[in-house]
Amino acid sequence: MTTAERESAFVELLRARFGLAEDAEPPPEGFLLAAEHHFELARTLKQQHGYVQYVSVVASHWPEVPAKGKVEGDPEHYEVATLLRTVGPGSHVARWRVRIEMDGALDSLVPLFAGADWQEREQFDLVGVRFADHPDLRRLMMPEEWVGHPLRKDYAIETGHLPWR
Amino acid sequence: MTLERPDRADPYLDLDEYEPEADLMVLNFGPQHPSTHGVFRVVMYLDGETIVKAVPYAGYLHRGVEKLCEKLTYAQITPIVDKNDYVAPMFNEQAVNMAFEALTGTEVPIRAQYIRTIVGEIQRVASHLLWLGTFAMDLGGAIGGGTSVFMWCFREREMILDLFEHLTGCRFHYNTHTLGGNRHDIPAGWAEKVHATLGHIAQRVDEYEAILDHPIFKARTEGVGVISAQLALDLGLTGPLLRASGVDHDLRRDAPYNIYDQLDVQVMTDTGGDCAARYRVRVREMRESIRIARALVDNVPPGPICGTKPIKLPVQTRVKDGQVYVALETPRGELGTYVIGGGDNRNASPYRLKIRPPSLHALSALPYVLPGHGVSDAVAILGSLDPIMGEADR
Amino acid sequence: MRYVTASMRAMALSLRNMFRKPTTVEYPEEKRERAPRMRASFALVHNADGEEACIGCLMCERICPSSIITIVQGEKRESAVTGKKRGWADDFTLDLQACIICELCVQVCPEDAIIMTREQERPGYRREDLVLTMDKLYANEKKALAWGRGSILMDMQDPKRPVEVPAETAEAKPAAEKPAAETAAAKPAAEKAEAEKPAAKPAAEKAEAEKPASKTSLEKPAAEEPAEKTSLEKAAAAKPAAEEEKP
Amino acid sequence: MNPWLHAVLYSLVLVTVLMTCTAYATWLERKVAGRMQSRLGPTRVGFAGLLQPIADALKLLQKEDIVPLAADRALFNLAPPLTVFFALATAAVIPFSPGLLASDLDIGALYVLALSGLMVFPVWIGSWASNNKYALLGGMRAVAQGISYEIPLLLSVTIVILMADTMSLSGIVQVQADEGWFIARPFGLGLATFALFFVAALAEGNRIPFDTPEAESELVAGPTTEYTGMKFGLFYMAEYLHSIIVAGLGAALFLGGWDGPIAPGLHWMVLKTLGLWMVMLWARWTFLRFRTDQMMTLCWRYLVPASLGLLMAAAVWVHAVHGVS
Repeated sequence: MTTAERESAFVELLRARFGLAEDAEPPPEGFLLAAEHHFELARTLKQQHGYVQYVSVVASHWPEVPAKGKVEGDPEHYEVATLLRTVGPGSHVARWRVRIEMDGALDSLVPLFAGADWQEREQFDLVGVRFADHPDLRRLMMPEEWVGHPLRKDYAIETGHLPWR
Repeated sequence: MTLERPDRADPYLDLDEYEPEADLMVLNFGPQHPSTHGVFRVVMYLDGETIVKAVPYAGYLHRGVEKLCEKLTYAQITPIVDKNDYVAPMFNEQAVNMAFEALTGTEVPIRAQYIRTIVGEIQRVASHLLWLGTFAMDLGGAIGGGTSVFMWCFREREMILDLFEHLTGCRFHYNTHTLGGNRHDIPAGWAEKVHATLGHIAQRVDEYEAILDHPIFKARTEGVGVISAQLALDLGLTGPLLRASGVDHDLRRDAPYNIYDQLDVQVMTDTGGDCAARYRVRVREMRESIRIARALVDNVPPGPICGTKPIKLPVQTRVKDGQVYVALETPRGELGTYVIGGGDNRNASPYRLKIRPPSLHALSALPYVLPGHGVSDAVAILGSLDPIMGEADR
Repeated sequence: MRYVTASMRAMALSLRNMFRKPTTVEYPEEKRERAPRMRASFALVHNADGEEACIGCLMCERICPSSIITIVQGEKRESAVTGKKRGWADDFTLDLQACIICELCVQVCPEDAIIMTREQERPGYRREDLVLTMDKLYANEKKALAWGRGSILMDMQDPKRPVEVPAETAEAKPAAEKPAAETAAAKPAAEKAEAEKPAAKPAAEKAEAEKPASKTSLEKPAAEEPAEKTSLEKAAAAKPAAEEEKP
Repeated sequence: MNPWLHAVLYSLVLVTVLMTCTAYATWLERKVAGRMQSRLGPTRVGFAGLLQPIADALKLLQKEDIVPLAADRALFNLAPPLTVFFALATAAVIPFSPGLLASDLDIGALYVLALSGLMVFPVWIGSWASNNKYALLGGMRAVAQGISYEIPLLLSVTIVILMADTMSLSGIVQVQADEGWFIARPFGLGLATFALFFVAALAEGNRIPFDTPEAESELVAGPTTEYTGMKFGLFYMAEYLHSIIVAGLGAALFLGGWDGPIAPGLHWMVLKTLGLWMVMLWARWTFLRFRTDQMMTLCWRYLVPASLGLLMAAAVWVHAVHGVS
């Protein structure tokens, strides 16, 4: 299968089983799915569609957007993008995003992919998003006693620990 | 060591359960240690001299590059990420710039693509040479045959750095890739230099193989640190580590970028998944890279080397909202860049930039592989993973 | 037995390396030749009229990724030579301690005023030695200057650069154009630049002799066919180990 | 001359000469290793770096002498001089030319082996007293290695004793001068014994490829991890002394010692020692390192049976040639 065919198959799968709207065009940001589909989708992809290689997980922090006129406000939340890959010719990366509220937690992929351990730890460390059922959710990069999560948008470069200039 | 080695050890092993009356020695390996390839720490629980459990600690070289990239503009990010994988900087630059090009939809001129491919392949040779040297040093010590191989490898690598110096003016942190192409064109006579250097190195690689084809080397590497294909895939290991485990996967062929779709890249695989297999894969890759670079360097088509207006102002590049993931094959594996476009600073810098470091994935294999080996083997395994801490910790 | 033969071979190889030319150069007495594009430290230069070329436009200060350039903009006033009104920099400080040698400041300079030098001796005894003030920067002008400067880099990256111009001449052109900035301090480098000029002196005979040869061998495979994989063996046979003696 | 006076004077001379040799052995090693690695080696201090050993010694003397808080101070300080002492004591019976040796012991060979067996003690004392895990691991490896390789070393020397019918080192050399060198004994017997001796001696002296106790890529610096300044220097010196003396012993036992045409005996002895030492050095800068368990396997599974077999073969040969005495 070529990469393009895998892409369309992936979209089909999302539409059929994981609640993607039928007519949804692939947005430039990638597919946004509900959090409850997350683990099941990863499992299906790994076991049935050949997405056997764990690529990465990317969490991002989105601060509160206050409502302004017609623009609707948006509370503070996280977004977690997960990437899995098929190996061999025509390799394709399956990529989807999940929105997590500030007090929520995303299902950890460690039972499926051993490599998710460190990557999820890193995202927890730097961004602060929590992963449910992670066997060992500690900080990876920052010291254990560090306060705050550096990659959050409210953690400014200029404040806190001033570097040498 | 005769302890039975399972396919993958349990990284969450409860030591009290392992042996309640345990008389284990806790050996703090690193962060300052001759063979941790930078600052990396592994706490080893030793039963005699056999490792029972290994707990690695990363982050000693964490410099907050991803946070920094959120404040810098697109033009300024290139020289900053240069410092991540300080053994193969060409790939760092190229990775972020390919991601930005995907975000902005910039076409890269064909000449720039050729140059990127050539410098990438030459850089791959340099990186593998450095790996070979340091790996031999891990096995042979600072006073001994390992150092000889190390010095010889550096001697040859120096010639490659000379090539880059002629092309970009810097030996290490080049800043030669830019949004939409390259900043430096090939100077006159560079192709001859490339041929001479690579031909020379190809001969020397044979020499290293001859000197390392030694029973001691084999005894130290064969059957040591076996990573099964399944474990490698689960952990997200890429590059030579994955191919040494027998998985036929190379982004240059399977998800081509640049001009790799027109090239016939031979993917080097090996079975066994041990240190010896990783060594063989890397040496073969070196030869293959030499072949590709030498074939391309004579045929660089004329034309512009940059697809956009050259960077003049930091805020010149504006990016619309969007998220892309772009990956390329570095000497260490899949170096991915995930960019969420459009942040503060009037959309001139990314909202979030995540670098997928192949070295970090490689290091995460340690708790699965180390148990059952001795301290000597731990050094060999760590060396064979080829981690670059600047990249792993970012 | 395997041990014996393999050990013999390995020892023979290490012995062979003993009789190769050493790579090490005894540095302060003997220096390796640096490439013309080599970039190390910085210099501010005077323009063709003999005035300070920097107009204090702050472009370099803005582009610098590590924010190490500090410029105090001066009043616009007439130039003493041309009489035209132009900007001036009252003060210019460049802090080499945090410089990452990315060449972006050189690239964005509209007046080719800031140029990198090729001198390798950058260390100082105190931290202040690494802070390049305006005086030091102008004093550096006499040192061996690197090839890169704003106009050259911008031309090279121009997306509309004419296709006909063979890339090989791109370097020769600016080398010929620029005023002889190199002084006696940069002799080996000057020779190299000389070799690229059309009118070469006999002193650069050797470099000159190499050049036509390189030209032809460059053009030949390009003329044959643009395909990549074919000319492999041919290229391999071209120069087996010409650089055997090269350090 | 009074034998006591002779011993004292000769020892003084010998110690001075050996120390100087050691210093210049480091210079030679650095020079040769540098050239092997396409470097230059020391060039700065004096002509061709000839004063480098002195500069090194001065540097080491100036270094701060650090004793870790948790270390056993007395033992920690005792270990470095002890290593040098044992290494030097071995030199007493090496015959440099007829009559030129500190003491012509009847049991010279036994004395040498006994002292080199003692060499593991100061290493173990130092590593234990350091109270450092790396040092401890290195010390354990050193003891295991020293004791194991003592056996093939001893057996190979026994073969020589059997063939020479004397335990005095000068007697052994004299036998070789009369009957031909032991390395040239027929059926490859001599050569095999020499190879065995050489490998065991390399391992005994912790030289690459058997330097697992030090193993700086694994154990930082093994037993010497916590040592600084001149104490470290003493360990280093002892290692070099030991390697030179082992080379001298090999020359005396197998290569005919002072025996050689034209030039006086001393020249030949020095030349042979230097040659053997250079081979050790050459091997050092070529090979990678064994793992501890592989080294033990090599010793117990191959070298010990081989040496026992050789001993029997030698006994049969001696019996065939000389008959029962």
